[in-house]
Amino acid sequence: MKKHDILTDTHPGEGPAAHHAEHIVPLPVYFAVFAALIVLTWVTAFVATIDLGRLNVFVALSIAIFKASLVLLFFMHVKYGTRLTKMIVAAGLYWLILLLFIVMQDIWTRNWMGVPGR
Amino acid sequence: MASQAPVFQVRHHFENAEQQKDASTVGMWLFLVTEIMFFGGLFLAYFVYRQWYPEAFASASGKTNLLIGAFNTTVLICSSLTMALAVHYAQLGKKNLIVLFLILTLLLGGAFLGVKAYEYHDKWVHHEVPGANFECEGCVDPGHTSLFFALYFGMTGLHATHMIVGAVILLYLIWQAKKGAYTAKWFTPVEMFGLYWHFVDIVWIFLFPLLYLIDRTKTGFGI
Amino acid sequence: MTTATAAPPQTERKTYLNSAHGVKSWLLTSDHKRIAVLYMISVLVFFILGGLFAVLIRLELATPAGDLVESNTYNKFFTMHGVLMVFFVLIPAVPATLGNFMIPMMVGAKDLAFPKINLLSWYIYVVAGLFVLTSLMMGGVDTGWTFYTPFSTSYSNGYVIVTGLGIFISGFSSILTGLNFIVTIHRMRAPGLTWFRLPLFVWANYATSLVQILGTPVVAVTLFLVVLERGLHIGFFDPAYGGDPVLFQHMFWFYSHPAVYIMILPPMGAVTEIVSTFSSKKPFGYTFIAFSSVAIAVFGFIVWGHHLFVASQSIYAGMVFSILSYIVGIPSAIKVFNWTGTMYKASVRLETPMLYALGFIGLFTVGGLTGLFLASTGMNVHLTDTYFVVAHFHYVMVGGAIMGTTGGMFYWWPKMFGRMYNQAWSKAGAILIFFGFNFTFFPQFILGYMGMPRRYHAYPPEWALLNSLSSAGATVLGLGYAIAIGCLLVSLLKPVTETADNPWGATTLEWKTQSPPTTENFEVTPVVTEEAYTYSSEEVVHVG
Amino acid sequence: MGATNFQIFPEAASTIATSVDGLYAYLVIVSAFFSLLVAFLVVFFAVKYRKKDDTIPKPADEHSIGGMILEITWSVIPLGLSMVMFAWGASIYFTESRPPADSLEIFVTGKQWMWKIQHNEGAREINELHIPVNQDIRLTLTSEDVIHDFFVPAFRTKTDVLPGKYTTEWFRPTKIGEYHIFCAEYCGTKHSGMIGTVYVMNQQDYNDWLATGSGEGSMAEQGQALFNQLGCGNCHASQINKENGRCPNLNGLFGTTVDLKDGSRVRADEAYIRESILYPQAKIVAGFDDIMPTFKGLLTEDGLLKVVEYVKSLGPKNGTQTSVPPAPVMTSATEQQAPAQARPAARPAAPGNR
Repeated sequence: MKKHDILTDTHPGEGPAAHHAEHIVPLPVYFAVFAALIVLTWVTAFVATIDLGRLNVFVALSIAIFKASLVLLFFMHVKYGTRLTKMIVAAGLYWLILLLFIVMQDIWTRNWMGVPGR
Repeated sequence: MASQAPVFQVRHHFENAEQQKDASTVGMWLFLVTEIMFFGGLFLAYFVYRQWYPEAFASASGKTNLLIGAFNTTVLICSSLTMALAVHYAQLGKKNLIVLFLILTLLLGGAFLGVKAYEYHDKWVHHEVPGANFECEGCVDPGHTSLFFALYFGMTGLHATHMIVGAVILLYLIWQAKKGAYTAKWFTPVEMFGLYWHFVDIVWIFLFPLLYLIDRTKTGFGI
Repeated sequence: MTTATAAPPQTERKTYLNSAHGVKSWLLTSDHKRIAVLYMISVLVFFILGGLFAVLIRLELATPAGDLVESNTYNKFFTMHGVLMVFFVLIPAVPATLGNFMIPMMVGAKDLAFPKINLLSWYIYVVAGLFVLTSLMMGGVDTGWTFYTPFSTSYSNGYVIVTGLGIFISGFSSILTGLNFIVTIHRMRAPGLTWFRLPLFVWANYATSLVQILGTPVVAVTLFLVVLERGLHIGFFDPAYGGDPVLFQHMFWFYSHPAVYIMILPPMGAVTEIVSTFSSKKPFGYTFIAFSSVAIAVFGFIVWGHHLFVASQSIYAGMVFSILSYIVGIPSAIKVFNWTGTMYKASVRLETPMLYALGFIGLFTVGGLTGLFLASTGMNVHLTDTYFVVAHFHYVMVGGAIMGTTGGMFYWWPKMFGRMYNQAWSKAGAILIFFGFNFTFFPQFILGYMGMPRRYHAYPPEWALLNSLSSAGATVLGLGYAIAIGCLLVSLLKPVTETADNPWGATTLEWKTQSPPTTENFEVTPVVTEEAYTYSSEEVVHVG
Repeated sequence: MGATNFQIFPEAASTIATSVDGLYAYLVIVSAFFSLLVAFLVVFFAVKYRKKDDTIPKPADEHSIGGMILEITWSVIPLGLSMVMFAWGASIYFTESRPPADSLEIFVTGKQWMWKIQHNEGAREINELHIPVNQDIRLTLTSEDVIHDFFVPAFRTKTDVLPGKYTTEWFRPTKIGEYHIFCAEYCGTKHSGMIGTVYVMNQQDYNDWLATGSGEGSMAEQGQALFNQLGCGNCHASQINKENGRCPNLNGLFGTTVDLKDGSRVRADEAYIRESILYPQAKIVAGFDDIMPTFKGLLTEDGLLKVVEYVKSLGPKNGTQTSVPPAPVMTSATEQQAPAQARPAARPAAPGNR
């Protein structure tokens, strides 16, 4: 197996070369994240039983987004990942929002002309 | 030249172990992006119909059991922790702990699926499965509640399918880990599977509020 | 350009073709080149099958009355034609065959990042194809390739579930190919091969892969919902439960419009290579062509609603989608002008691949410009669902994508198999295809503006002349394809070392090794020090 | 329409057709110019710069000022030309989506594989549409099964006909004659047989034709008959007023804005009436209970149209059969902002129409 030693050249334009030694997340971080996730789960469940009007949806989704971010950043190591990893995650979320938002802008504006089907 | 670990060799088309691992990570993340879009279609349908039929969705959501839902969410988060720990000990190359935490992950995943099966059974008994015998007793705007349950089963079903696939892969990983296949030098499968498992967890983190928590002010915790 | 050199000629050179023998060595291979060949064979089979349905369609439409087959049968013909050509021919046509073969070589790698996944993707493709063929054997499906609900879920009398599952499965093959390409292009480039030294074919396939991994899952889940709705009577899109058929159309076209770019971008990449090589000149506006590929992929995702202008989406949404559709037209225009600009003051050789490439430029231009008609909301209301649309997308898909694919095949054929085809015959084939194509599809623009709707089994007699002209043109077109395919296949009978390693004097990395390549592609990983297109006079070899 | 009558351009028989043809001419000229330009350049370069010797052409410097100017030129000119296409097309599209206020209303129901057409005055026909020349015609369309599309090439307009909702199409015929109707959205086995003929007649002929109608009375009258037959009048009868009635008063309802129980508001249009008949619990009027049973399955799409037409005839101008002028941007979708501010706890209103 041939090998050359200028691996950095293999990934030009990728920023710092992928020489990252495995980043080991300290155990307390995992447990802190875990505790936060559990607490938030029950918080969101209890909040849902209180009538906050429109805020209910907002709170539920905010907590969900926060929890998901915790998992993403710490359990899935995105925080310690390469720039490419972060870009891929961002692209995935961006396209999801694209799909949801562009369809919803049709849904929200249906019937604007005051004529059925328009 | 890559390290000559007994069970691990860099595949012929890679320059070295680092490039190989890097490729796996990028590939796995790309796969997860496709998974996001895969679930995205269902989320889209959910948002459209909830926008149109808020009353039907609220009252149909009241038919789910909040206590069970929150409990199951907790179970899944626990399994995510054990998975993270399995990866952690893989990084440290501690074979027995890898095996232990993978088994714990499998058990917790199994528990989640068991609870889910119970919930499905409950829905079946109450004729809350869309189809010919569907009825939503005491629901507001019952004509549109079928959509909620169609999405409920579609989304949780797809999620559960991912869990089942995950469980099968876990069995394989446990078997391999017992043989000592994963070392501090090479544990890519464990790490990649970890990403998958956490992703499935994230999906549930969104499914829980969307399906169980639409309007609990009237129904509260009890059902 | 690189340090890699071709192996010295021997009587029996070691190549990927003779490195191992037997069926098993092919079916269990993880060599991207062999997998590309497997894909080539299977895509060709589906192309011939899909073409057969096209022949039947044109035969039926040669006369106004629906007298050849029953309407139900006709509906199955155009459905099978669409399903096979879209999902089993056009989508994998270039990425899975030429892309699979060339991308690793162009980036100086020994293989794709995940060779086994590459093989898996071929098996998934075959299984998906078997599903569709099964539905064909059982009696076919009559929904059209678009599977619009509620027709597909409640009213169709065809085998929607089997076909839908087939397409669902084929999606994963496409996703895995795209995933493999992106990882390979990001992580496997040879030392010194910066992004802007990459051949433009690589850029085009990279952009395609983005569409594949981001769009395909959505159509997969959409078709899965259709299957569930049909099989289990769970209403997802059914108006009887308050569902929205237009939501299905949104979800379907979220993939299926960008899918058009999956089909056209890689042939565009191939055409860029061909035009550059046969002009012996660096493509004019390299960076513009490169970024236009990515721009098409990205903007292509936000224009799908132009399929829904009369489908009762909101007027506001219609206008947004219309203006976005015009924006995505600009990068395509940039490409056309840059190809033309490349030929300016060049040294043009009109070899067979170049004929295809020039044909591509002409036909794609017409296809693209007629797209402007359809992006205009007021115009679209009249033209949508008519033969104008049929003509438009055949200009893009057949005149564009298939023309570019065939050109690519003729261009890389000596690379892949080390054989040169008959020049006179292959040129005759190219010319026949060009003229046959125009005879077939140009009349359909006129028919469309006259109002002839798509998917009609019978039509009013005043359209008979244009339709029979179209059917006659299809005969010429079919003959052209037969000659082209025949040329390539016949060349395989020749001895393997018949041609030079680099008969065209091309400069990109894949031509720097022997033709056909060895299993490892490169003896030594090349170190790249130059841009992809640096022509020097000694490399040009004349073709006999 | 003789069998040998070979045409390459369709007849233009409506006001919209003329404007669409104008846009078409522009598009054809622009496309022809660029197609020929590219074709000419490709052929010209291929001939002029045909390889003569082994010299290698100098690569163009794309980063030079000239190269950059070229790239910008051939991006900006097409962009400018296409923005004209967008604006021109959008203005036609906008016109097509707003039927004039005093249009003649006709109701179309698509069904595999025929068009059922009902005139306000009661005349009914299948696969034929008789209309007077030089009058705005407004079609309200729905489907009993799959998606169809009502397409009249001579009028250059079409619209999808969907199950479960109403869509609208309008045109003003300008030429007396017979024109094709096609179903343009694939709808199954006999899709190509789902065709018909529009007869554009002068006003007198049209009146004569109407007089030979079904004799069952006007749409609204037939709707009233259904209304009574189904027992709707027991509760919704107009003499019972809101205070002591259990059901909302329908008099003068159509076109007004209704306050719903959940605090949101909705415009009483065709879609709302339709939904309230089929899914009575989806939108409960403020001050009432959800006691109304569903009439899903009890009414055909034709019948539903008649009942809707009857409710329409009750208001807002009581007793007269006029169509409601398309109110400028008065929709449930926009209105949900206003009550939401007043009542923060309110749920967003579902759009009245899907």
